Amino acid sequence: MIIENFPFITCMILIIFGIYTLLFKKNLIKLVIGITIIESGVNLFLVTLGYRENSVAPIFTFASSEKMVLPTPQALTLTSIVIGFATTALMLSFVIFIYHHYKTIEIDEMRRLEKR
Amino acid sequence: MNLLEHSPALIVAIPLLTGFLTPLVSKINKKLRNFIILISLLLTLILVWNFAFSYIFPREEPFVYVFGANSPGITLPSGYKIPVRIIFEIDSIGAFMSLITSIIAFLSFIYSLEFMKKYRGLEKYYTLFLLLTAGIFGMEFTGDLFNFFVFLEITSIAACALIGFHVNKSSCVNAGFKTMVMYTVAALFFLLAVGLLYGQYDALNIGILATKINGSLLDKLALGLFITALALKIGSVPMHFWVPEAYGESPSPVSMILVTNTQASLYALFRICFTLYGIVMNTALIGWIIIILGILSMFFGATLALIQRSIKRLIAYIAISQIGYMLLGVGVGLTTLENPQLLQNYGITAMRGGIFHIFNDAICIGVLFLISGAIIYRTKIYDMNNLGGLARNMKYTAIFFIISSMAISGLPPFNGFVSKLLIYESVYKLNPLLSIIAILISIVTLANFVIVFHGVFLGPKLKKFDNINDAPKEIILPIILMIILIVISGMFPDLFLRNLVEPAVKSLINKEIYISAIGI
Amino acid sequence: MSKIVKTITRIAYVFIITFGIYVIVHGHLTPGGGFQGGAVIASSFALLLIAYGKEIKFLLQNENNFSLLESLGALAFICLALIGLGTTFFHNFLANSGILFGNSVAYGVNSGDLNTSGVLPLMNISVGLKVLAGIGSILIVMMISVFEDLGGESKRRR
Amino acid sequence: MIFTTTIQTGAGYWNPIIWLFSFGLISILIYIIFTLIAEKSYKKDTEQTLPFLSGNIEEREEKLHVKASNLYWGFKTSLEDYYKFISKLRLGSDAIINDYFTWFIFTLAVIFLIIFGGMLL
Repeated sequence: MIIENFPFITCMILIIFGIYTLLFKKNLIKLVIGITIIESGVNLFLVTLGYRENSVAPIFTFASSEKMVLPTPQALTLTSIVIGFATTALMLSFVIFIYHHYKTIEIDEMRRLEKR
Repeated sequence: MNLLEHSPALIVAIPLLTGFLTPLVSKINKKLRNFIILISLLLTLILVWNFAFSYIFPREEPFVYVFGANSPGITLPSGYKIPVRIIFEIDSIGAFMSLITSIIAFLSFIYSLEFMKKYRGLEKYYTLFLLLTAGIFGMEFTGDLFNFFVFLEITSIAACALIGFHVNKSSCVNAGFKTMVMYTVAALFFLLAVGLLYGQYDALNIGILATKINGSLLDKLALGLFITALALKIGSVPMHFWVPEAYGESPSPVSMILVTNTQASLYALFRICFTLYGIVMNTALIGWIIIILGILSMFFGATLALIQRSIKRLIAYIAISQIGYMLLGVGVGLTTLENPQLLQNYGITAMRGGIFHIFNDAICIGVLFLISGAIIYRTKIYDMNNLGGLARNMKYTAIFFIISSMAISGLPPFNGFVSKLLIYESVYKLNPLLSIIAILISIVTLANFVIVFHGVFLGPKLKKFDNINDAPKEIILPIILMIILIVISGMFPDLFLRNLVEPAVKSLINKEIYISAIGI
Repeated sequence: MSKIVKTITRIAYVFIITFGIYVIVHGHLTPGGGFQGGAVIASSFALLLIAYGKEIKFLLQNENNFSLLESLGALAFICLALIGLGTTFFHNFLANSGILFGNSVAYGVNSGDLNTSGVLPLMNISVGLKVLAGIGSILIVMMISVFEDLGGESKRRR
Repeated sequence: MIFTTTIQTGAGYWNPIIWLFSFGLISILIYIIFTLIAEKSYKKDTEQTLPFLSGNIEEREEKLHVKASNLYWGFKTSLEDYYKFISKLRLGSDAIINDYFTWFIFTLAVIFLIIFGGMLL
């Protein structure tokens, strides 16, 4: 029972770690890392949904069992990874530009510079 | 099958195709590029109108378009049917939203032609712009939760890249980053909710999920995630932070189309509350959540707008408070969904007001952003304290500003008054307090526009604005077209209410038709 | 970067690109596909850029061409989908047609036939092109701005 | 007819054409009344139209304009506590990304409370 739910617990922990990062870290790169952690949690969750016992991936080459899983969750996860890649790249580019302007990526520093 | 029946796919595909064609054509000729984009957006506009009026509004049932095959599902040898195809399912409200999007995207492009002329990297700007347009259409057409997430992310990426388009301005980049973080977080929680539903029912299609859903604990968890994520995307208080940043720092035509992007998320919120959870959940409870979000947005949006100094940020806060009216109207409709008598009594009226206000908000807030853009185009000043006396130089702009601000603050005889009147008089029957707050906030909204009008347009002539006059034709033209729309929809509201709004309201209320349209 | 890194990069990047092309082309038979293969190829660009820095003129000066390649990939994808409009958008008009990638899939256990499944391999290739060019151009832009930052700072220190 | 413009709003009705018509009529009436009772001694372009600033020197015209953020000064000042409260809640424009996210999680929690609590009722 617990073993079966282990992946779900793992992705809960991952999501909570990500939320913690977003709540308390004030470094822009760390914020991006936090979002990536949440994203991996969600992706893990999606791909776990597609797991069925004693069945194989739906590839025809040398298929050993007649039971094949529906590949939808894998497709979902893949799409969400692709999208996650694009968002992460965009956010990191923004961070690079922010560093260009402020010469810092600490939120507190940035606010101090803005007020001045 | 004739080609017009492929309209749903074409409406999304044409902007995408042109978007990726743009960098190639731009190498050859800039004028040719603009011409191609103009033609494609015009074509999209015509297709949307034709599609909506010949396929959607005359029919009762929604239009199902299947990608790649003729039927939405496949039947396994064992006889088990699974809906695996990507489908578009468009009913009246989706068509109504896409009409708004097509108009706004077209006018926003005409405006961009002159407004963005002097900047470099325009081919990227137009690519992102068309990508955003295609994404918004996708959000409004899709009948599948995961595809909605994909389109949501496409619009997020395109929108945030557009917000941070002026990379040499620190505030723009900052706004883009903040918006992107919040959008991504919202989209991820949305995806988590989709996963929760998929894990239980093995379906992603809204119609099929709605037949299978049974209101378990996980369903409620997913509902909470859906509402919060989409409430962030529509910029409802207390998650409105990205709105003033995004609307305030982006180029003006982008702010205008971002309003439509926000409304596409609003449509999704209504779709999920009405169609997906309308049968199993206590809709009165969801309705009250939405009403509370609406009241908060109205109140905080309008009062925070009072202390803004940047003209675009002020309009952004007003946009937040206008979202509140739509939430209020449709939320009241949602509370009465289980009780047919109350629904007839005041629920439908409230929803008519709320849905009509979507149209009014897109047009009025859009034109206000365009006008502020015209001012910025001429003066290059965002701060209202440094402006003044512009009515002497920019006469037409001042007149347009009066009309649009009167329309959005709900003064007769413009369209904002009609939708707000419908909301006030029906919400009153649910709870008089809500109605009173709505009226008060309307007054505060008007006060905000008095600030802008007095600060920017009235006052003595300033020396620094001596050689300034009205913005060029390309900038004034879209403003005039939208003002004409405002006046027409104010003069003949019945035309719009009967032909556009009422089918939309009906399609939200009669959820069974949407659910049974897939037929698996 | 040190000589070891440079040498190994010089040897490895050919294999990485080859593997990426394999993953793209076999997308309809094995795990992987356009995005994964494109990302693999782009990772070789990242390796080159990190190891050699400004010496990789081939990449650093071709950012525009990469964007063009990206749009070409996307255009090919959408055009393939549009050709299917005879029945519906995205219709697989090449499958089982006997033309290009047109063999029908054998039933049961078999070793996989590259020449099957219609437009899917073509779409994989166009997506792969788009992804490798897209990631490549992102990497190049990021690297250029990072080099600028480093250069700017060293100037200020002097 | 397509252009029937009367809308039933539940408790009443709305017709912009009638409104415009009556608005014009009332404006004309008011104009007539005001011209009848208008001040007869007013003359244009004389000294009596100049502002009286109780002997102070008149400021340069550019400085006479009330700036946008000074409008409704009293109103805003009396609401100062409210705005301070808003900024203490981190709802205003001085919030940072962490605050945004805190509010997101807070709203999520409240909506869960309402949904699960409402089911118990």
